[in-house]
Amino acid sequence: MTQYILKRLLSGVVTIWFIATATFVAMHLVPGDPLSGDKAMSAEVRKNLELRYGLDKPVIHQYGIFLSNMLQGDFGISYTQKNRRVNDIIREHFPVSAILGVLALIIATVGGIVWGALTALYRDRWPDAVIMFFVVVAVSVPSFVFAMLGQLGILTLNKWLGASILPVAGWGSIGHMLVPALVLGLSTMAYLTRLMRSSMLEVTSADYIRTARAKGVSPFRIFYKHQLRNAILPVITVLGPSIAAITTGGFVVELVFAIPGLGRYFVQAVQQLDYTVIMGTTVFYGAFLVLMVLLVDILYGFVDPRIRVGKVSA
Amino acid sequence: MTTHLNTAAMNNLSPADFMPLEKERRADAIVRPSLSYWQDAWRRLRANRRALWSLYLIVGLLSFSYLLPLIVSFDATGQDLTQISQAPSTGRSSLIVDTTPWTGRFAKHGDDAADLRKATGLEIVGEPHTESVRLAWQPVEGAIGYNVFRHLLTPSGDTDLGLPLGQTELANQVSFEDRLKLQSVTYFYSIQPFNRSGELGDYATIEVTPRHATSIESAITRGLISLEQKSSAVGQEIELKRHVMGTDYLGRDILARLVYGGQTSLFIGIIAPLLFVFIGVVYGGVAGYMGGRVDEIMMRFADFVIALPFLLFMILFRVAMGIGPGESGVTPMLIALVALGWPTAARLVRGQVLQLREQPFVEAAQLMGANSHYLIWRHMLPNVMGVVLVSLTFSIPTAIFTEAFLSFIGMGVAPPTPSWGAMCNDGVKSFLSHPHELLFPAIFISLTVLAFNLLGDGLRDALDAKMKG
Amino acid sequence: MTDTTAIPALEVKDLQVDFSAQGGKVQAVRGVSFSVQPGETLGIVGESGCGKSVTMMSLMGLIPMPPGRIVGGSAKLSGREILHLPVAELNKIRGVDIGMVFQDPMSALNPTMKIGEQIAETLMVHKGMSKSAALKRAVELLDRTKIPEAQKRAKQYPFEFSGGMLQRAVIAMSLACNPSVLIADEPTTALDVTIQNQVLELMRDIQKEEGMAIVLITHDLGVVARMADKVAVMYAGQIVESGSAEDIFYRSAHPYTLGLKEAMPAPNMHVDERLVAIAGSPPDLFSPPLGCGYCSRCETAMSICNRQLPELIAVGDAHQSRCWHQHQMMDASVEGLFQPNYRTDRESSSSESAQ
Amino acid sequence: MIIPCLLCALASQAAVTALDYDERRISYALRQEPPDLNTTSSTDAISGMILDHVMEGLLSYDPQGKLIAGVAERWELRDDGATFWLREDARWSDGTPVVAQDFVFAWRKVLEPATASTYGFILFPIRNARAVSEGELPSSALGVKAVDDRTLEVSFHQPCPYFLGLTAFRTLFPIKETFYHARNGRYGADAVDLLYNGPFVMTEWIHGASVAMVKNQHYWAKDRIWLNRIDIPYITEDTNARLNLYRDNKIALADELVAETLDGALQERMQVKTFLDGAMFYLEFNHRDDRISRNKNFRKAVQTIFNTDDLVYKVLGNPGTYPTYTFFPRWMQGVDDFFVREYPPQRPILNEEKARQYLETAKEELGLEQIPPIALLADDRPSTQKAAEYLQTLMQQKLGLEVRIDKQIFKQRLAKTQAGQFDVVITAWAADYNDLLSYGDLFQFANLNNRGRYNSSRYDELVTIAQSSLDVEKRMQSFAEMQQLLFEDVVIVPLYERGKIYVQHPRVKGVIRRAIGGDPNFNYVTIEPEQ
Amino acid sequence: MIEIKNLQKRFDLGKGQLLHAVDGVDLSIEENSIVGLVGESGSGKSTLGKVLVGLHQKSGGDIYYSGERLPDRYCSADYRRLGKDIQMIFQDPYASLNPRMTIEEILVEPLKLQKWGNESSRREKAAAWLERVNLQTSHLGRYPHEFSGGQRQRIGIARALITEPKFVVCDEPISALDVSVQAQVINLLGELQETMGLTLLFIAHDLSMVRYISDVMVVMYLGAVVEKGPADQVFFNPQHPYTQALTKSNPLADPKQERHRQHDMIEGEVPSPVNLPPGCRFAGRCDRAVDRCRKESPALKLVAENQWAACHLVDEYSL
Repeated sequence: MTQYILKRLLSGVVTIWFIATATFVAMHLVPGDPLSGDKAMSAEVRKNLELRYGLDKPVIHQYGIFLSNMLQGDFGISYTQKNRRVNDIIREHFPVSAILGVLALIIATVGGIVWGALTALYRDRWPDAVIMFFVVVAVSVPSFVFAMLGQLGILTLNKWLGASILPVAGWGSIGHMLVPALVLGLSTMAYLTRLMRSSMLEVTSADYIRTARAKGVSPFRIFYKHQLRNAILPVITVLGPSIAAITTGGFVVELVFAIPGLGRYFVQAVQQLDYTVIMGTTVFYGAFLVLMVLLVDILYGFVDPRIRVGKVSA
Repeated sequence: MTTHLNTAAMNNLSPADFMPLEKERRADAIVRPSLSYWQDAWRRLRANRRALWSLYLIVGLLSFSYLLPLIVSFDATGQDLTQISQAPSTGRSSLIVDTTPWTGRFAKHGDDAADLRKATGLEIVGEPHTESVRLAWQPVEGAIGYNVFRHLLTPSGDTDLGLPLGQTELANQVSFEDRLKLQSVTYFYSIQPFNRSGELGDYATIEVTPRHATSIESAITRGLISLEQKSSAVGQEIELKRHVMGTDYLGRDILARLVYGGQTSLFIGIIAPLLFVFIGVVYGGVAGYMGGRVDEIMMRFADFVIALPFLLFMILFRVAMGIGPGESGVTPMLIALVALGWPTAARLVRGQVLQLREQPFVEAAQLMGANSHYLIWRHMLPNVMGVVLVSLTFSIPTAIFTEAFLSFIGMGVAPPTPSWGAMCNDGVKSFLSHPHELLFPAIFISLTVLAFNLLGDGLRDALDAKMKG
Repeated sequence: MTDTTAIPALEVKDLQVDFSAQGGKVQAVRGVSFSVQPGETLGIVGESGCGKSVTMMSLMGLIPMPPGRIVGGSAKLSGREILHLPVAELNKIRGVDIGMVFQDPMSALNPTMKIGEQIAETLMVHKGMSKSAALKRAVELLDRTKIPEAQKRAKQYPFEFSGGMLQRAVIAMSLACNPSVLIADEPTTALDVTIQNQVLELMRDIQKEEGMAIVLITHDLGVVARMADKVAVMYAGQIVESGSAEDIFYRSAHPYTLGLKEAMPAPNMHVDERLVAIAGSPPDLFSPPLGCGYCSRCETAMSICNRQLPELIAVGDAHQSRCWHQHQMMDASVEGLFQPNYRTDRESSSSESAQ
Repeated sequence: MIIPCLLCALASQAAVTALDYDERRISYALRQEPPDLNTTSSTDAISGMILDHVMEGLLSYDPQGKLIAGVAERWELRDDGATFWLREDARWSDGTPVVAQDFVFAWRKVLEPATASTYGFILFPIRNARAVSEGELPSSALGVKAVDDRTLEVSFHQPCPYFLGLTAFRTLFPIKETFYHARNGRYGADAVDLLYNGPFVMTEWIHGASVAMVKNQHYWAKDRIWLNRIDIPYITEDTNARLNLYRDNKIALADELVAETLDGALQERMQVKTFLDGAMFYLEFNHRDDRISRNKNFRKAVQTIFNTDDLVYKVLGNPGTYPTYTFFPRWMQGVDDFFVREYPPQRPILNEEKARQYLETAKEELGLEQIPPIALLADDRPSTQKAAEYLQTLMQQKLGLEVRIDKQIFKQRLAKTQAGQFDVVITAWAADYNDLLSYGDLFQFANLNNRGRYNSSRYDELVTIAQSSLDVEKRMQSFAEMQQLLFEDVVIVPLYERGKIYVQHPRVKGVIRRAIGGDPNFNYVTIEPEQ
Repeated sequence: MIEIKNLQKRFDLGKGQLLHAVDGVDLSIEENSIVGLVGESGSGKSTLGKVLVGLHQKSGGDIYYSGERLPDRYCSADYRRLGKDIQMIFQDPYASLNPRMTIEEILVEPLKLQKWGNESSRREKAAAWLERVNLQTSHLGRYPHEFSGGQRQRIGIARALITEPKFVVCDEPISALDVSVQAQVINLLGELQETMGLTLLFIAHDLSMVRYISDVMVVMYLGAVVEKGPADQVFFNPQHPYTQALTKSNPLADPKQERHRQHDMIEGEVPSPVNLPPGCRFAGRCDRAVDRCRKESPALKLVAENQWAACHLVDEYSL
């Protein structure tokens, strides 16, 4: 197991290097210039700025510096947020995205599992139809529409109740997170619901369920003791990519709900051509995702004993 | 447990019944009609009501975007500044008016009185119409100017006069011409005098409902009247073009834009997955078939690409490839989608090929001396196609969403090329006042995504189903 | 060996099971009757798709309904009707009065649950035992099915077991509540011969101790020969012949039974002597034939066979066969035709010589 | 699960409302995180908004936008320089006095090459400023000197009639040297990394999320300040979100709304306001030799069809945005009155036929059969996009020109403009200081911001006059001539004068909206008691 | 005809684990004979078959076909050349036919690949072979899923034999079939073997069937041959303790005999063929094992006429 984790970590490092390089190359293909602003600057000012950001050196040299700084965990200073290090930006804003993402993921996973299990349980009856209808809506409406409708929904609710039950935007309390997380997790929840449904249906016809029934185990116990756990397994395998989808898909929600997450910074950075922030964020997200996928795989190992024990049966 | 032979039928036996039966080898005969895999899949798909409707819907959407403009001509870029952000309607009549700017009214004003009195004598000059509403009023002692407001409701106080349209430019001016996005609804105009020290006087309000009008120039430009009619046309009523789904912020026909936007969105949504699935099939097929080291290296590379944060890189690529003047930006988006999209399909195909490679029928062909080319084309690909088709169907919604998302954050196709995503982006801003500008494109996106998802489900069921027999 | 006066441990009468399929229904079980006494082993033989598993599953309420449907018949467990019982009632029988052993032990066990827990579950559900007590009992059961290091094994997962061990565990599980009937559905098909030998021996030992009735479903005549006291041969959803093991093996009355036996090489045969193959394949039960299901494959079919289904006809003491050849009128009408009862002894004589 | 969450949400929401009369507090939402609060390098409006609340220069503005005394209690402006006498009670937020050396240090810092401040040019009227910024002279050679703690002496290298206005600008705000060095390169990075001398101090700055400012107890004119606290608990670029926050009574002023949201606002009887933010939008032609747009007749053709009224009233539809025919904003002072009233700009006479004639002439002059596609460069801001799409269709319909919109993100648009990769570009300019020169010198050939590279010796002469003359009338005359030249040469086609739309809580009074300096400004805000 | 010398096949499982699927097998197969290969799952019998036809690359040893040493690794030209003579019938009748091809395509394919005849003659031959395996030519246009297991297996046989090979490996061709159908397939194989003069390697786990069909019986255990000899001799008079256990466990369809038979069983199950300990492979399950068995690996020795066994406890047969 340790060996496996080490191997995965190593390949993760290579992956991150690849991401870093790809970002760097993409960044330098981008026409335009992070230094330019509304007001033109004199050649001297420009030279001084280039000196500060190391833009005066040849590209390959810049790449070397970038890599070696990255190894030391330093992504440099932002071009637009002139007083802030990229590390600070990530440190301050990633947790926000992460909390939102985790909450969205919890909503998506719990929701997906519960709804999926319900649809399978009530297969071809009305709860199945109702839930699947919402699933279909959730997968076919763009997230920005949901974000906006979500906010309008809160506003209308507040107006109707004459009190601020939920904040329409901002960050700070659990109340700020609920609706954004729901919006963010919605499509993943829909996806997981569908997955869970088919997984449940598959498990329902499995031999060991028949065995359990033959043992005289009650349907309810079969459901939670045998079906659920085995049906959840395939759901766990897609959690890694789901985390990716959720954490990097938060721009819109962060924008609409005025949440100080990293996603907003990234879009802003791209629009401002803030090289260091773009590279730092991409590499950081890449590393985060690699780690998450690894963690999910390990988690999967814990849930699925066949992998945990790690024996190859011949 | 002995069963007695007591039924009537049994007692009616004749010796002939016990003569040996003519032998025919019916046992091996197959009576059911023969169906190939694809025929069977098609049969199953047709049996799936939802999938079938989705298929019709997709065909419908495709014809909406690609066939419809061949039959009916649409103008997706034509601006009608008299009908901006018009809700869906069935045509309307419009008055042709002359829009020569108004010189206004001036009055000598008494200078610097201690108190500002209430504005009086507010009146409408000429006929109010959507090209201009002309206001005039009595001068107020001490005022050096007047603020002009326009409201949709009866003003309830100083702070509720509505939209500040502006101030009179000259101190002695006692008139105002409003031309700001006028619509044929009831307005409440208020004027409020102010003096040199910035103090405000009481306001006066007047209620007006301008009628719809088209300026003579615009009527000529858009061919509603001919040039010769120019002199006589003013005051005429004309029938304006219908906009079944309303117009957008530049007065462009939303239906036309949906048609052409569909071309963009569906093109990206279908071509990109086609391309990257094709690349994925080739890549995954080669990797899976070669196996060993080559497979390992190729799949490791695919893993790298898959590990790239997708949306982040989409944005990066999109910006990195830039767009030249006038390029619609479809190509960069296509390239970015393909560059990032192929590994999923490649992985899928590789897995299938690896599995197929171990299948006895492939081994059998191998034993006969089939070369790689033959094995791949004759045995692997036909068996992979089902999975590929399903994966393709599910990739299309993703691609359409990605286009919409990029357009939403302003990195989509370049104007005036419409795309559903870009239209959503434009529509979101005015959702509350003109919901149709968001609703229609959003519905089209949703329908497309929905249809492809349901079709994908249906296809998967149809293709996955264990073959009968 | 059988005490006819006693109440049978399991008695099934005229069981009929349908499966609805696209455009109609498949009559999977078409009136099956049998009974088994305590301490007795009934072997049900037949090829795949003949309805032998469906018969047993429908008794336990284990077929999916829909599409499955029990159309008619009755099944009595120690005299009590068990067909059409509500699930809650059925659950008081399943695992308590009837134990089941399935074909593929690997898929029959929950892959994510420890072996011990799976066995203990039965006890906890039915006997209301605490988890620790149930686990302790589970270890004893494993021990009894001769699983070495039962204590340790109980804490392992199915994939850590070999096939033979798994089947022992499944048997241990089915025995947890001392059922009066054990239904074993192809219990050794997935196992190697040496392991099959072990498992069969284990079942026999336990039956000796517990005195339960065993219904053994198999397609392997060898296994039946070894284990069964009574045998029922199924074909196309019906029992075509039933009787004691000796009746079936030495006095086969149905062409199909005979065909099965002759399809297997006798110990003195060599490849240049051809086996007697049964041509063709079983009928599609989507539209079951009017007459005898075996008619189209039968070497000795008569014109009536194609038209009219024969009833089970007693051909000996507790020996019945569903074949027109047993009909009284037959002897009189056609000479020289198939006479099943008289072509029976090749097996026994040849096998004796083989020893 | 839902009920505790709701309770939790309720509890946390109790504190934050749009305004609070008793606590003298208002809330506001920023569009973006303030990027740079270090006055030596800060260039953007968001940072400017914060800085104008927490800092004060030698002079400052009153609610009417007039210059009034700030840290300096009196001053003297001469041809060769200026002297400022600092008030005794000007204090830093740590209680120490603000002294002349603090200005000297700050101004030198701005010009040091290492700072690489893009706004260093604003100090160029000061003697040796340019040489210092280019590293040719040490910063000590800058023509500014602290005669004593309370006297600041500035010398010019040429007369600077608008210098007083500059002293109210954030680049010229003071910095306390000891504090600056103590922050060890983090000056301005966080709330604790700044020393304040303005009406407010920043007490909290959670990046990307919120800013809070409270009244500065050491501010010399703190009695003038009614508000105790300004909360900025939201930062979002999304207009709808800001409007929704206003609707939900969470902020007292929702800024930069778009026209599309106004109908709703009116239906809810919100107080809608507008103000001119000084941004002049215009179509700039590329005057470089390899471009079609170098041809004056081509430019005239465009000028003769463009109707600013249509763009402003129909396409943009933003109340408060004005059609314009000049590059100078309508609110800038001339001699006695507004400049544009004193020198009304010439308006082009719209005439399609004439425009086509111009185009024909242009074709002849250029020796072209057909005008190749025109590259219209524009950034991706919504209003720019609308204008670009409108112009595209307009030029196509009226002149038969094929126009290709080159849509780029802002920075790439800038880079392409700078590199001359365009025929026509939609761009905007806003003033740095309250003088027409801030607009007028843009088309001076030497000006780096003259990205279209318009080259006219007459224009350059006029700029020189405006730069160095102290005679107001003469200056205005030269600006008027510039205005005429811009029209005649069709250097640009003015598009519109941007007005910003916002909704403001009816009980909030005294919010200053202005084009020069930080905006909005709440220094003089009062709240009316609830009725 | 086929000569196998010290054949090795190892699978690298990674982490230093080697699976010895076939470990030093010597075997010669006479022309026109049927060699039966029996053993429990995991004994390496299928692997041996696949190595023989070249579907697995061998890890060591040599295989000679009519005196020609077969290549270690096959390229498609090798397959084409050798496929004419050496063919294989697969175990799973469901997976061995491409579900997307019609029966005709399946049967024509080998001829096409072998470049035999022209289009129409190939089709004729395919039709002829379909009849030869007792199916109707009207079935040529049908797809595999429309056939039953036995029918498919016969199609599989037709495909393997249509090029008229000389040596055919039958990899458990009947184990997935019902008893009634097994006989059809076995009869067909026997018939074709006689008429075509085929040499068969018949791999199965059903002892009775192997004895019935084959001339020579080879018993494998954990990758090695433990006993070989004339089929009847090995079956009725096994020498190796493992073969004895196998025959004893083999159930007979005869109740009397079964009831009276001694069912003394061998304990335990086939151990994992990964990283085998030294000594006799069967020592762990053999109730007669002595110390020597656990240390020394026994070689095959002659134990009766033409009968070889690898056991220390059996005396060598001397003439």
